[in-house]
Amino acid sequence: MTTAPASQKIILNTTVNGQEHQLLVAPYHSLLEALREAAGLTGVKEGCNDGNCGACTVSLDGRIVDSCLVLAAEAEGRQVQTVEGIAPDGQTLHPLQQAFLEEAALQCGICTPGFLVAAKALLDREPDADEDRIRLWLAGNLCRCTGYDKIIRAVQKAQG
Amino acid sequence: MTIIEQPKEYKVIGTRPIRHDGLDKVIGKAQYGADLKLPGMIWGALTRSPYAHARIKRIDTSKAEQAPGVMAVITGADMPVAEAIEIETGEEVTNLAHASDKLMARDKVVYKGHPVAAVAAADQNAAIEAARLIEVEYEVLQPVLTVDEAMASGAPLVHEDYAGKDLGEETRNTNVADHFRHETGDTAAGFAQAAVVVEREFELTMVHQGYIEPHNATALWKSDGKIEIWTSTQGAFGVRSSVAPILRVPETDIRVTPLEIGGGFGGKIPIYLEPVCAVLSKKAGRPVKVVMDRKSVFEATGPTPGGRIRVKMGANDKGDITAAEVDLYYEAGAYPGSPVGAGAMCALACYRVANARVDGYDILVNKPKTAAYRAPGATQAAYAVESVVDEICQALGMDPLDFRLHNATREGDRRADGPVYPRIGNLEQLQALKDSEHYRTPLEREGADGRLRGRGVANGFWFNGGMQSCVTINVNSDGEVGLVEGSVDIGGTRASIAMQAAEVLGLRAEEVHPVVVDTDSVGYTDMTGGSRTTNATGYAAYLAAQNVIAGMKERAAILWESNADDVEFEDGVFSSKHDSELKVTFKELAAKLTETGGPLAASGSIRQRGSGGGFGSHLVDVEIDPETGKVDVIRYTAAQDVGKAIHPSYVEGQIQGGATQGIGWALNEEYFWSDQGVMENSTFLDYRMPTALDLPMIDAIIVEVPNPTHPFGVRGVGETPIVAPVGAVANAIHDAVGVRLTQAPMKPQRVLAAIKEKNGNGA
Amino acid sequence: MPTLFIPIHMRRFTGGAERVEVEGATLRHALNQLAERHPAVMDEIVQGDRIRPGLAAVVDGEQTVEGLRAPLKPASEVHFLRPISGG
Amino acid sequence: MHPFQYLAPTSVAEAVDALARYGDRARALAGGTDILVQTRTGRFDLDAVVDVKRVPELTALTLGEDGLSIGAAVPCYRVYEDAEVAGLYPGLIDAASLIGGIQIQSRASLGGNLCNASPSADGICPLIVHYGQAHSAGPDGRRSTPVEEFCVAPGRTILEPGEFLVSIELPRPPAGFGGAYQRFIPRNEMDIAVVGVGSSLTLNAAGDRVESARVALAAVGPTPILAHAAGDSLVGKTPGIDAFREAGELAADAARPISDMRGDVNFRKELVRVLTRRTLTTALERAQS
Repeated sequence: MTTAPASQKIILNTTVNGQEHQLLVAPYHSLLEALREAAGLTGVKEGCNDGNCGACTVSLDGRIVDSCLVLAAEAEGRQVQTVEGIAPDGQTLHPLQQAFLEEAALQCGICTPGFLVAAKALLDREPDADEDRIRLWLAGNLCRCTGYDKIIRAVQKAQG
Repeated sequence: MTIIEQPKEYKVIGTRPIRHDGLDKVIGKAQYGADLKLPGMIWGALTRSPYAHARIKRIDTSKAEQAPGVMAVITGADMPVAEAIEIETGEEVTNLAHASDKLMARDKVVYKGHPVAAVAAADQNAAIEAARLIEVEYEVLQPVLTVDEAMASGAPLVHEDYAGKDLGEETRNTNVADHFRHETGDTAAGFAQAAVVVEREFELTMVHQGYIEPHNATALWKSDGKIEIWTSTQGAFGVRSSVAPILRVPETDIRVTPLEIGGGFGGKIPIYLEPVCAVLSKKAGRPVKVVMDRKSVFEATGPTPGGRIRVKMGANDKGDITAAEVDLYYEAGAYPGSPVGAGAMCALACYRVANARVDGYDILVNKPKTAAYRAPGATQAAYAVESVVDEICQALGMDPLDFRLHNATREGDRRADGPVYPRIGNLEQLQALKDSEHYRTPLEREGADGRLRGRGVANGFWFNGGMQSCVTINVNSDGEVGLVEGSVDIGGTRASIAMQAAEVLGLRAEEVHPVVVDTDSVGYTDMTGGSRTTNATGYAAYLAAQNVIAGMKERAAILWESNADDVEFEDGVFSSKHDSELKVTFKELAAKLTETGGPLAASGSIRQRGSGGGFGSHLVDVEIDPETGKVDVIRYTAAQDVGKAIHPSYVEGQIQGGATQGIGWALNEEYFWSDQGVMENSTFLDYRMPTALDLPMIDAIIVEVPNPTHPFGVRGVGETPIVAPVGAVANAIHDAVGVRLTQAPMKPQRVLAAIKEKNGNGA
Repeated sequence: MPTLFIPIHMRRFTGGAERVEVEGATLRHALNQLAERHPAVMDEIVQGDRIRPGLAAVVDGEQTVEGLRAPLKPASEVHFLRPISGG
Repeated sequence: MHPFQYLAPTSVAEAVDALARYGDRARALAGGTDILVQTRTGRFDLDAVVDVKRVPELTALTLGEDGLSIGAAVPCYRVYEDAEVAGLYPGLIDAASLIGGIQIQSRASLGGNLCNASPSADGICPLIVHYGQAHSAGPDGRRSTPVEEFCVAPGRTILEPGEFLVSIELPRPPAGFGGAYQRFIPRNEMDIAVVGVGSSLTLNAAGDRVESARVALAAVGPTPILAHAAGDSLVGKTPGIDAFREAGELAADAARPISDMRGDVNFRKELVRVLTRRTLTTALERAQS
């Protein structure tokens, strides 16, 4: 059990987008701060810092979470996936990313990473989710630009 | 400016290419303001007033200065004193003293969340913790919280020394910053001709733009006196022209780099953090970044006003509107400048009203200074006017779209505020809504479990700006081009501007590479806002592309040892008028620039006129739980004249997004104030913007009545779609349950209370 | 002759006149004509070499981009309104 | 926020030690969806956060002969994704599947919801109407408390310094039992209950009489309220709309709401009537199926 003082940083060993990372973080840092500041993964966005907008959505051991509501230290030994890790490789986009582009499912784009991570988690589990199910699953992600119409259509397009 | 004849068919315009910046945004590589990291960068945090109205007696920064990691602490005393003069930023007038005071209070705080001090420290948390250590002694004053309170005699004054204006006369000791009037015809005579007169009063509360990205800024005050600013803004040049006089440095010494912006809707036109970061940076000798928290975004950036609106309208039995009077009392916030001026001009803009009077009041209250929010001021007015129009339709037994078509303004009509309309598409878009499948499909009146359904329509107008833009196009040797622009891309304008250049150049959209640059790297460009960017910056791109073609013709002439007048350009090919053998494609010629005189770059700049305005009418079906008052939107269609849709997907997106913000405004969004002027719901949890689960698909009907002042007919699109929704929802609620909601938001508690009152069992 | 529409809040400087017809091929000429008749109103409209901040000159339904140099036609209408920018 | 350290004990004893060491300057961390926000907004300053998720007992979800034991840190999704649990405790699932959005449900636990002791908590009323018991451990050992007695004020529970919630136990529902939870929110997701009502009833073998019933109310008092009179009024009656309306009136009498940004007193009382009737209707359907 760690007993270092709060001011002392800790080393966090975690796997992010398939790569092992050792990150220097404060014990009070959120996973969001660790990913953005220590790992440089600024695709993870901060919109509210209290779990109500979903912009910081990442996948933690396969479940989507608001990374602002997870302490970095909790990710010790776990698997984190961010928007930067969604594409299967450096060359190809994930069908969701491609569909978001084709369907104009983003305007300002700040919510897009969170939506992509959340939508991917849904399609991984429920490839045939219907519109109601998609809307429910994405209700934890706020978008202020699109009215969601094109986002929903993009997810449906990615379902094939 | 000459009006350019329209090509019959477009190759690029009207298609739906993938936006140029899209890839970076779906892989998480796009750099937004908060993503910036600089060598030596430290973090700032602000100390804000817990009171809406208080005099600052004393500020003690000593504990903060000694806190771990702290490198600079500033208060209002460290900020330069700005001159009390008015400047134009874009087309808004800013009083510098007010703009400066809003950033950092000196003597008095005038809204909850008003900054009183700032700290820079090694990391963000250290800065936040140090900011908590600043001790401020306040003499708490009674806040002024509503337009009625503000206008009451003996009301506390938000600014003791402010001189207001009442129909041009200077007034003292008042919270009414301005009162003005538009008048045409004789309303008394008009009402005398009316068979039906409806008079209602409406009340609204402030609502916020609700962009997901909080405000942020990073500044570096360099040792040579120059200042670098990186920020999420709708207009980098506007930031420069605001920051310079506030910091009292020459504009030339400031370079503003706009980073990607996570939504604005008008709220990221004003500045909040940049001068504070700069002063912190000067003191700390390092770049300083501040990212606002969500609570501060709500409490201390610019929402759109609440207030009170009175509408009286009469119509004769043929369905002609005979007279209308509108009184608009808008909250300015803690400094003058609500959008009541625009509200007054939009209020009756959809209708031919020969006898009209509109009075506008700009009223100071101890709340955050309002800022533009998508068609600023128009939605409030339209909610009131469209509700009254709905009642007149019912009294006359007329179809609500027929009535609106019958009275619709068209080319040559005079608005209540005076000017005569040029070619507009009001009739066409109303007709499109009437022809929609949605309108032609009768509504099933009952939903599941006893829920009741209703249908409402409303119309809306917004001016759509022109303003100033500059674009430079650089021809690359491979025949593709770089397009340098100053218009921040908030929703796909890189694409819509590049497409206009591509159309002229005979290139594919993908062969034009747009880049948004800093204020030193492109000519002056006004903010992305006012639905102006695809119109004006698109026009600048069009002109730049024309100049590129002219330059390329000269190169072809050099190549052929002839004269540029002998060269023509069509479908991407330059050819000689005299020798049919001489042809060279744009790409081939681009490869020969070196041998025909060197690099080719050309600029286009414009101060574009307005667009004649955009009209959009909305149709909504709602379903109401009569036991709880909850309203669900179950079907929605919006029609709008956009002039010309350059990239139809993003035009639809603007309409869908605007409608959604309007739905949120109609149903649940509000600033909920304590009696001391504290916003009690300053989180996304309690501010209640619509989620994906709160909406149906939104059908957007694009109507194209070309704007004669734009080469491709663009009118602009972004603002109009927020004007109609609140009125449309109110009318649908009335249709469903027979109650007229005169307070927005029409939240369940209000709907239920109205239903109960109607049924005679109100509590 | 072009017609200048006087906003209500400026009419105390024009003796209550709502519309003033003046000669002038540009807005500046027209305003100079207006000033001969109603000198006090100029300060409300013009500041230095330009239209006063916070005011927009609208000629024939279009906000002018040339300011005082805006060309006027014989039948032109000029209104002085609040500038609109938007969000 | 005030800097705190992160402790991750792996046994109940270690957790008790850690929490006791810091007293009210420490909090147990389960899903983090409340306490991290509260530390950021300055509601309290902590010196230590004690992550209890490495204590096996706290993450165990066990369905046995006697009933269901939900470790205090078991996230909502594990509850509603367990088909057997979902079949037996649909009233609990109503709540577990509407707390926050999907992201929150990956983290938030019913135990955390209980310990946060918000008057508007969605998770507490269903536990009450399922006759839940809260098991806690502390420096003085372990104890068990009926859930309806666990919260004492907004944000305050019976837990003493150093004490924390280990698990919640719900007895196995008897035949003829049905439970339901509904809340009213202005949006359709991501919202705080304006009013929440949990109801349960147990029918006799013939299915025509109510043998026992409970109605619990959220967001209409400083703590969740077990509306005894409302539940008791149903006992011995034929279940149906008339009896449910009467229970709704009694529930409204028991409600002591305040007027705030989420709703005023009259609105909330009316919602108690409506939701009591609706949840009892659903509970009856479930009891009969």
